[in-house]
Amino acid sequence: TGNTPENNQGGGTQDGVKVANDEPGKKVVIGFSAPAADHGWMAAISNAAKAEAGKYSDVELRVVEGTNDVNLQISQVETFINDKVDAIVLLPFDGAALTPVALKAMKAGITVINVDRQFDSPFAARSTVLGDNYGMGVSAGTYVCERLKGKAGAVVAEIAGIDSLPLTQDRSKGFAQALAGCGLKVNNRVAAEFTVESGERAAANLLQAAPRIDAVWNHDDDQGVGVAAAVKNSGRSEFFMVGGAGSANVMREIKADNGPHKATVIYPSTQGADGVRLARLAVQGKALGDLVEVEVPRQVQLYAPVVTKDNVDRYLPTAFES
Amino acid sequence: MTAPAAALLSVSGLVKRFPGVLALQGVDFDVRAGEVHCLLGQNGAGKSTLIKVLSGAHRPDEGEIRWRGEVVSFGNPTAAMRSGVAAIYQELDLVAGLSVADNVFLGHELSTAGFSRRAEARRRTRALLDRLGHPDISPDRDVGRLSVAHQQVVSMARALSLDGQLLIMDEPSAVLDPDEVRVLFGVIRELTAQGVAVVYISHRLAEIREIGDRVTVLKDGRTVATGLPAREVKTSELIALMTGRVLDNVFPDRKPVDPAAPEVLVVRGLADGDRFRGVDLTVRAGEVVGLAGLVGSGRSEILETIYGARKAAEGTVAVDGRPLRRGSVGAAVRAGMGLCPEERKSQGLLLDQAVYRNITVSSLSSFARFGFLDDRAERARSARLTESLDVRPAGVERVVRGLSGGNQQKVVLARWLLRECRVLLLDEPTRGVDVGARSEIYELVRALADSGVAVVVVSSDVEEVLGLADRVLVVREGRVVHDGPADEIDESRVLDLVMEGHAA
Amino acid sequence: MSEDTAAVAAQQQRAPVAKDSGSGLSGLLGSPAGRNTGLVVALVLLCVGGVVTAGDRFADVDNLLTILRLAAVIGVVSVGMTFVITGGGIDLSVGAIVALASVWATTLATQGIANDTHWIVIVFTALLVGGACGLVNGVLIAYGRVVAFIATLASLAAARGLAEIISNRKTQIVNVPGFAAFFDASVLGVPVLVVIFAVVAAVGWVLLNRTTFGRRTFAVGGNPEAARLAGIDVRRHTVWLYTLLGLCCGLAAVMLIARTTTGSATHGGLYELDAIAAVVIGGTLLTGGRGTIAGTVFGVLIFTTLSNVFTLNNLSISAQAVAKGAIIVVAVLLQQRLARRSGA
Amino acid sequence: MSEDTAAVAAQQQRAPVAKDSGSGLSGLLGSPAGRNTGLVVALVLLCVGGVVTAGDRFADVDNLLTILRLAAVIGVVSVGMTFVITGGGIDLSVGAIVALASVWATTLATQGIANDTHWIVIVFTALLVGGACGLVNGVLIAYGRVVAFIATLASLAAARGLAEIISNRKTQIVNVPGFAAFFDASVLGVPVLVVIFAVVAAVGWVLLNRTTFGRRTFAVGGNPEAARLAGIDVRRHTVWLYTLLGLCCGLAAVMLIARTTTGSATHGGLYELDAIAAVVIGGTLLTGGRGTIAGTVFGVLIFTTLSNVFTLNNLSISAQAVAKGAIIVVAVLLQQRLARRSGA
Ligand SMILES: Nc1ncnc2c1ncn2[C@@H]1O[C@H](COP(=O)(O)OP(=O)(O)OP(=O)(O)O)[C@@H](O)[C@H]1O
Ligand SMILES: Nc1ncnc2c1ncn2[C@@H]1O[C@H](COP(=O)(O)OP(=O)(O)OP(=O)(O)O)[C@@H](O)[C@H]1O
Ligand SMILES: [Mg+2]
Ligand SMILES: [Mg+2]
Repeated sequence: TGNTPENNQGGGTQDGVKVANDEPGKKVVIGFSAPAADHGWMAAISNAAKAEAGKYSDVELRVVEGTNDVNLQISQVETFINDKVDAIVLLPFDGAALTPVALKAMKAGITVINVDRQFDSPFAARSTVLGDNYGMGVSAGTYVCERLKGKAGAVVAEIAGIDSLPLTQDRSKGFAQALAGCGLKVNNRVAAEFTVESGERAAANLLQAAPRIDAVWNHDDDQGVGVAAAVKNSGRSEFFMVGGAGSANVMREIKADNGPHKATVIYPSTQGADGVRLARLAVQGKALGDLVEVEVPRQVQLYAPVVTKDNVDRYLPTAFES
Repeated sequence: MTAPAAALLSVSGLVKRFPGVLALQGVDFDVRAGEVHCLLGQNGAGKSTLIKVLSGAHRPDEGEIRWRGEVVSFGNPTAAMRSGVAAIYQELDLVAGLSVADNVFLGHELSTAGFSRRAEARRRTRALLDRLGHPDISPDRDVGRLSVAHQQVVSMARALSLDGQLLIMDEPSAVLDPDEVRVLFGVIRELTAQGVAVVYISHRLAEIREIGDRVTVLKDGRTVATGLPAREVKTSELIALMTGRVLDNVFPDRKPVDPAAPEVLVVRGLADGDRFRGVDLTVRAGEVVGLAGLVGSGRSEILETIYGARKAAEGTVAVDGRPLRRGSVGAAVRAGMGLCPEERKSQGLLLDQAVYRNITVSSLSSFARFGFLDDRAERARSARLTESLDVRPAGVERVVRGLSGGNQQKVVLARWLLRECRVLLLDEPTRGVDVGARSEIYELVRALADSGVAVVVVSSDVEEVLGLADRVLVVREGRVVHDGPADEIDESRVLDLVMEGHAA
Repeated sequence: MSEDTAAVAAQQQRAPVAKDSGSGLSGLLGSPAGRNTGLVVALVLLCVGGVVTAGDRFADVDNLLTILRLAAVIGVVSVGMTFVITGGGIDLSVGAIVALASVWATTLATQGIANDTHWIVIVFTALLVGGACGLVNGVLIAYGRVVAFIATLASLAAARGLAEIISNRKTQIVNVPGFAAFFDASVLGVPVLVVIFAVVAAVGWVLLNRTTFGRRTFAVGGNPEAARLAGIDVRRHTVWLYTLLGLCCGLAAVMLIARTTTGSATHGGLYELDAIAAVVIGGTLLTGGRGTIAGTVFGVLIFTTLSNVFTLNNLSISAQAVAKGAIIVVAVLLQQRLARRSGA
Repeated sequence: MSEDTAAVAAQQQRAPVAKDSGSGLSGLLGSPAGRNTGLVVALVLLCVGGVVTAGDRFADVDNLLTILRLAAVIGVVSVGMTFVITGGGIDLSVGAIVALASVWATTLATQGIANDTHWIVIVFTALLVGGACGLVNGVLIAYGRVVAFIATLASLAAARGLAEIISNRKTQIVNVPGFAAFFDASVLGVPVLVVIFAVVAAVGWVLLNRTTFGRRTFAVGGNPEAARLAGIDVRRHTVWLYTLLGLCCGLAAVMLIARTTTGSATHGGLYELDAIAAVVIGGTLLTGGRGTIAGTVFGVLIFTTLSNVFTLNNLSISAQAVAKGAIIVVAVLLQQRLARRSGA
């Protein structure tokens, strides 16, 4: 897509290519399925997708109930296939598990756009939009290294998200590797469940486990609200926090610079919206603006930048409200 | 002591329908203050249903209830209690898990601003239990851990605590021993002297003669006679009214046991390490052995241990010479034993299942081929049995819960008849069973014995033990204190043995 | 039954008395005036709703097959759950067992053996793991005397944890030739998964209603003390019930592996609630002693049809949840009213 | 009770018989040789484990307060749940009710009113919403005769859906001055949340063991027919029980709002399982008729201490799950053996 699509409300009209792309074309029916919206980021994913679809008169978006049951999600995709939709934007609960049905959809001639959690077959999707989980960890780790520069024996803590998800492991891996680069390691690690409440619970325990901490990376700004509450409750302030995903309220906190949050690493909640756009373009046979290539690319990996006080203004407008 | 007072309660044209059953179809009778009015009737005649209607637990479909001359409708038990009607139900409706005192005052708790006055409740319970001759029951005990007899006492204490004008007792004596019945009668006399009316239900005619003033007989949900003088009316007449036939001999004739008959059940030195010890018992084929004793003497435990339902600490049980594995009901059943337990509802029956399923549950494999059941054969065999036992209402598809107590007992018996046991253990087999059915059961037991089955009967009814058994064992405090032929001992001797060391 | 007694019965989680007996073929199909009327009506109403709102998209054969395929996995678990609940127990660990079995059956090692021999190894592994878990549950409950709720809650935690450890929290992809091909096929147009579900339901029905095992299950659930005194080995039977359910979970794991080509520690999430809900809405007593396989199948179909209709209609996700709650209550009320009229 | 009867009893989800009556103060504290011995031992063992593995970090006052704070929210729900389960019911919707109450009490509108008047408005709103949900559950179950499991499963779906609609699936942050200040404070060094939990537990204990309401709850759960014959309005009592639990959920929502400074539709996830587990492990019979508040409090403490010890030891979540399963089983077995020895 264009540079930052969500900046230009109404589909964007700044440059020629985009205008051409935004011209209404053939009607596109897009099915959208994602895991249960049991946390803010995931809710933001479908909200953004819906909002995006609403901007195009030639897009009909069918959003089905979010679910964490792969069996049900498969059947939702099957329904889309039965309905002969033009494209399916699929954020699978488990990429590998949804691969067979995505293949089936592709075979049925439906354009599948894979979002966030990758299929294990290259033929299962026309195009893939990915966040960069590993990169997120690296960015966070690098930032922590920079800030703790030269501090020997610094204690780093990590509050992960749902531990059984591959994305959590990718994030942790990136974080650990980046820390290793500057001689640090994760001293204490707990996992929450992407919810405010679980964040609070995990953090309360963590703060007891580690009497002194220098830096905390919290994978998810949703649970971060709870983490912040626990921190406040403990009265501790010797450490700084790095967030994850990039919610608006954490960015506001970074901007105000009065809480533990000094930075957050973005994991775009607009992936679903990008998926919808890509699906539309792919079905209508259009190309991606700003690229010379005449087809939509196979894969788009979104960047995981670190948001600090210095650059927060740039990211705040696209941040999701958790 | 018939007090010719005006009717306290009068009932006319009472009708109560259950799905598929007309339980009451026109009941009329009246109760006067200060009298003991007895209700008689066969199992399933509708006595308990009548009680439940009177106490507000069931709503009548038709008919009129007058209380002190005014037409009333007790919509719920509370309304009846408020008017002064208290009932002891046949089903012992106590709450296991709650203490004795809590049960006594359930629904009319002693409280101040919602807070229980526990000390007071305990004190008053204590007094009530003492009055009923049971200082041994602690008000703090969990009711679920009391014996059935003691539970019955608690039920009575509960009814007394209501201070009613009319006290209804549905077979209170069924689980009591003679001593306790005497105490109960003392209490009843005390109450009637104060002008309280008592409706008394029992299948024991002797009791009715002793305590009753007037008698009403129910048959098939209808009053067939009312206001009969309890003392004068002839037994044969009562039985004829109830059953519609004449019954002259309750106990069947005994056939002398063949002394050479094989010893089918041999028990040696049985002890459970707690309630009884050193029990020796031999039952020959064709022999009926009766166990007499006070409630709580441990007879049920002995039976259950023989059956493997409790684990023996010492001793052996052998059937046909082969010793049984300890603590295994399965082994006992395979060896040909059967048990009709004391509490048929909680121990004997699958209450929400069909009659035939209750009957065939112990003989399933004989109806099965490769594990597949022949449903039709099950029903047919069960139907034949229920017919011969005269289970009413008929119909093997009926859910057991809806049967009257006596008929439920027959269903349990049918289970073991079907299985054709070698050894049959009967714990209080006629509790709550009417005279007619009782003599049928006696005949059945006799016939079984004559066909070579070894039978052990536990009963608190000494007359029954003596009338039915070939040999009588007397159990006292977990020990067998007497073992001899039934015709060499009489009722008073048994009672002496039973009570020895007891405040008789 | 009087008004009040009925209330008390409901309070005790006893649905109005329905006959267990004389079910015959009608029991399987739900006789028109029988105990399943309410369920059938609810299902029909749902389908009418589907046709009205989604027209041909709902009434399409492909869509119906989609519903059935969705129902198949949870359906197999629910049939097993019917036995356990009828027998007076409960099992919260089914989802976790499905996960563990799916993971164990798809480890590199298992797949290696399967590749060297035959894909059936995967099936056996899953069944073995499922059965073993069920056995452990059963033994804990029957011989260890741990309350079923707690024992299976513990298994739930342990099995999921174990699944995560074995899979190292990665999704394991199946690459065994033949396996996918077999399960993706159709028999006379009916997908194999659906055929498996149908077979399991039929076998379950026969087992529950036509065999000594089934009859003992009713007895054990209805009054365990009476069953014991009637000579049934209640404890051993209980172990069998849980083992049977474990096997069903193993089979469900195989089906899920086939459907997703993966084994994962996240498989089977919340299956316990779904299965128990389907069983109970089908008319099986949560307190044991009464159970119906046909009802369970209807229960499963109602839930899956519901989510299919929702999917077709593009309803807001939250509104769906509210609607689902309302529909469950209406279905149960309907079922009770009709059962009372016909049964009483 | 004989060995075998005990087994059957356990099979029927009856924990070993223990006296309910005459417990006195010892009932609250768990008399040394009483029914809570097993739980106390399990908790002590856990604490010993904590001290051995984490030393001062565990035995620290701050850490103990952390454990208690963590226990407080689910503890309040569990106390309410004890009543419902003792009364023969079950409630799966508690987590959803907590979510709905938390959301409703933190909408912009509610916060606006609270800002204009007093923060207590938030508390009242949450209690009102919780109580109303409980009332609906109770009426559905008692008068609508819907099986509790199904009725509350439906409420679960509906309440969560409603919470999502109201909150638009966003986390609602609380900005009412005074509210946070009040709940963050401490009384003599004890955090207010812990004080609330203690008060709720104490009031619950008195209510269950010292009042007519409590006696009737045992009766309604233990033998509803007997309760009815004794003149207790079983249906009305049932409604009260669920309403009480709803109020507890409302209070838990307030505590959660205070703790997280937010209201959210994701609050209270899986509280139903946690609360039921704590109640049952505490010794309350799932079939009703026997319940203990002290046991429930121990149950809650065991679970929270467990996860605290795990976290202090930096255990992986998967290993935690496996260990948790094992520990639950051991705790229950221990509890049973000890209860049998002292009680029987
Ligand atoms: N709840 C019920 N549902 C259906 N039928 C019932 C119910 N209660 C009683 N009946 C039927 O009503 C009739 C009268 O039963 P009831 O219990 O009143 O007899 P009874 O005279 O007390 O007998 P018993 O001497 O055996 O106690 C019986 O046919 C019984 O099957
Ligand atoms: N499990 C138990 N624990 C403690 N006391 C018990 C237990 N079971 C029975 N009892 C006591 O034993 C006595 C009654 O036992 P039980 O009824 O089995 O005796 P029984 O001789 O069979 O009498 P019955 O004639 O009533 O059958 C009561 O005092 C009761 O409190
Ligand atoms: Mg009767
Ligand atoms: Mg006895």
